[in-house]
Amino acid sequence: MTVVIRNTDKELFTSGHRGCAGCGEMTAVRQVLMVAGPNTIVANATGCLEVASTGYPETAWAIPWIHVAFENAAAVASGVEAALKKLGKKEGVNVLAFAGDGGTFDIGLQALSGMLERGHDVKFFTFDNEAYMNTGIQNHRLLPGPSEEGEEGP
Amino acid sequence: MVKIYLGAVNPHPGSALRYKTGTWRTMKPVVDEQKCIGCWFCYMYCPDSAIQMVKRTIKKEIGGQVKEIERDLAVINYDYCKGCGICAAECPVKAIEMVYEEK
Amino acid sequence: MRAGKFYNVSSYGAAVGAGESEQEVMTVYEVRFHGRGGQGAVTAANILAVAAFKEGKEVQAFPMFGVERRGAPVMAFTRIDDKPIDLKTLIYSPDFVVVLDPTLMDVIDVTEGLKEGGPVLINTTKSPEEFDLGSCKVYTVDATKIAVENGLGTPTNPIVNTAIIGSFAKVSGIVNLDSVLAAVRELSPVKKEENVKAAEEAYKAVKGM
Amino acid sequence: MEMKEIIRGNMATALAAKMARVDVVPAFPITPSTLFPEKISEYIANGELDAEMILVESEHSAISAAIGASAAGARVATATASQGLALMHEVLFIASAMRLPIVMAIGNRALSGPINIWADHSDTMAERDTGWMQFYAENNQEAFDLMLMAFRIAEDRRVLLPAMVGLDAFTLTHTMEPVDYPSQEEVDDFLPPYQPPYTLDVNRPMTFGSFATPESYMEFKWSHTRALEESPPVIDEIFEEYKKRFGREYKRVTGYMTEDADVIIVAMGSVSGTLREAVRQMRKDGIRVGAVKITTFRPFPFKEIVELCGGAKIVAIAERAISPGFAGPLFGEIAGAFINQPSRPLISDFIIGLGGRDVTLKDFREIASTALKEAEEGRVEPLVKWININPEEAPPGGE
Repeated sequence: MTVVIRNTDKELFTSGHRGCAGCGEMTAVRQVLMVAGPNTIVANATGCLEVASTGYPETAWAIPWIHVAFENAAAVASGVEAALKKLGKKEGVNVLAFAGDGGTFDIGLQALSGMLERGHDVKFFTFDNEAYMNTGIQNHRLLPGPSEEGEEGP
Repeated sequence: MVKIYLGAVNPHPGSALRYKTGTWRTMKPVVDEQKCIGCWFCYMYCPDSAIQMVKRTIKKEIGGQVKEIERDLAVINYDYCKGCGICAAECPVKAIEMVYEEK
Repeated sequence: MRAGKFYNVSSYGAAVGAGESEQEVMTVYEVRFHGRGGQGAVTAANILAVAAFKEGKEVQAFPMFGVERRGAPVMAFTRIDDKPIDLKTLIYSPDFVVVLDPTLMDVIDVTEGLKEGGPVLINTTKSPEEFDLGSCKVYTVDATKIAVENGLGTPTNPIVNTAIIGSFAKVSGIVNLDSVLAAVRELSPVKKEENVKAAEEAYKAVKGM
Repeated sequence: MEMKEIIRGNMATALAAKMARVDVVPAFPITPSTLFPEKISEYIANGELDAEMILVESEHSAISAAIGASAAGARVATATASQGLALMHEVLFIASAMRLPIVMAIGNRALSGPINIWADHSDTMAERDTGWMQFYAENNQEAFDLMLMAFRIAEDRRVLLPAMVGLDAFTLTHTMEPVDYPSQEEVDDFLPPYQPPYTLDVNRPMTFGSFATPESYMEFKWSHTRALEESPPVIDEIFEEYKKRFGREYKRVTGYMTEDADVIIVAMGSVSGTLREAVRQMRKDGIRVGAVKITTFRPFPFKEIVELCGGAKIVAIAERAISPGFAGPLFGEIAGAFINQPSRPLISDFIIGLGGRDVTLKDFREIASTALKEAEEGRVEPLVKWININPEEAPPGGE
């Protein structure tokens, strides 16, 4: 006799998302949410993760999740955290922000700097795959040297 | 017809489950139940949450005696498995094999 | 020109042409303040507005919307009327001009647009006779001395607005001293009583009456 | 119990936000709106307001944080102007598409270049297609009232859209005027706490800001657009309730001496009062002129404009913005309002007061006389006339 102890429908980041087969970012998100647990709100930057996980009318997120734009995940998370504090709902709730390396260090650096300086209780996760993956593997500022432009993205 | 919610909110958490990504696959992982030691590595690494862990009872010879012991087993959910092969690569006892499947 | 009696001309001279609409009694009274950034010309305009408001008048006070920094010539305006003020234009032909810093008079024509024979109140040690401003009626007060004596600002940077607005009440008769003093008390962030005293002293010290 | 104080326009909007008991204010300073966040932080420091202020590092982050806070269920207000509003541009669409009732005071100011800090409507006109409601105040009293009503309208379940309240740079933001305001109890009675339909709640997880493919994007856009289209009766209802409670009347568009007018001048914002004074003066000279003030630019009052202006020989639009290569943006809307009418007045466009150039009674006289001449000739040529500029000093094209 077998007993199912962990089923796919208990995941906080579920199956059925449209990430590439073998995508490391999806594994990372799953693992972060395993630790963070269900009392978690995620602010997500524009990128592969957002595109692949929330194509309407489906969503792979089983926790509250918000996406606004590419460069502002840190600012959106700041607003969420401040509102929870004011409304007395912050206790026991994690506010996380997810972004790629572009959404963190290039276009997203300013918002991140502000969020860190203000000292919000937000945990910011960067998935560093060393390129702009969503648009087709272009160069970005964290690369140690110049790279060749990739082919056109989807 | 698409049901439209106010503010483009999607109030159905985890509704991606109705999108079966198993059709994306060209090779599928097959778990050798005899070899699987229930270590959960494949479960942790699967990008698609497509591995279920189940409990089972197996008979095993320990110190000359056959005993019934509990051991976890990885079961692939082929509805969602995209066939990326990470589970097979990460399995420490090579209990998962990637095989071509005819659709 | 005393309390309740306002100029009987359009104050929008630049816009309509003075005297064009004589048949209508315009009740609006417009004041222009000249100062240097940091002297408190804007606050003077505000104090006057608050004082007139206390007497039941409709008011509007605004700075000349510039980007001037401390020391630069600045202007501020107050508009007072018996009826709601619709106008949102700048003031081109004031009924009264207040000069917070006499050195400005070498730089700009403070009487520009001032109605014929209109009053000019100047913060100076000089007497009115020492100024030649054509047909304009000149009044003077040593507001700097009064401000310094009352410890307002610093000797190098005295804040003269509360003093000179006391003199304005005396010369114009548009607002009562009591309303001015109440407004000064309300708008002074610090040294309220010193500011009130300065306004009272300047009310009495004005020359040219 | 009504109270009255002499305050600047920025203070009027900050006071309204305080009395609305805003929960979160993310803000970044910009002339001429800086006094708004200053007053809010003062209210918080004094204990007069219990709110979270987020001192963001840009306007882009201000509106982004506003979205996060609003989605989490907070009542949110902020303020900006000009370049700050332009920097928010991409995010403004998202706030409205997410149907978040954020209220934002705008110190209407010219856009660079050259850089200029004075009154001009180019900043909000450039955001007309973002799906926000837009209200324009004529004076500080209107700035207070519209700001307060904006929360109530924005949060109405039949609307649920963000709103901008425009007040002209300096002419209102920095001008002291008497403002009547109700007691806190009266405001609380008028504006109950915000009850969001959906929030970021761990007990009821939802996804905000989904990725929409061609299969659903158009339906979302349609739904959002309908919310704006169907908001006018709700706005009218709330304006009416406000009048009953506080005695001040608001209309989406207001006519003045329009009934028998040959020429009607249409304007928005702080020049509206000067325009009324000009109309009174011109009437004394026997010129049959009327005025129309637009308070809600979005949703645009097409029907009401036609009703008010339909009888005139010519409609002269006096606007503080220009869409280079076309005309003023207001011209397009008003021409659109009349396009399917069986008979319609001539429509003539005048550009006034860009970058804070003072708009005087004389300017309105010139507009009226030019328009009347056009009506007499039966043609509007050229379509766009710039008022009170010196063309010799502004050569078109290269040197």
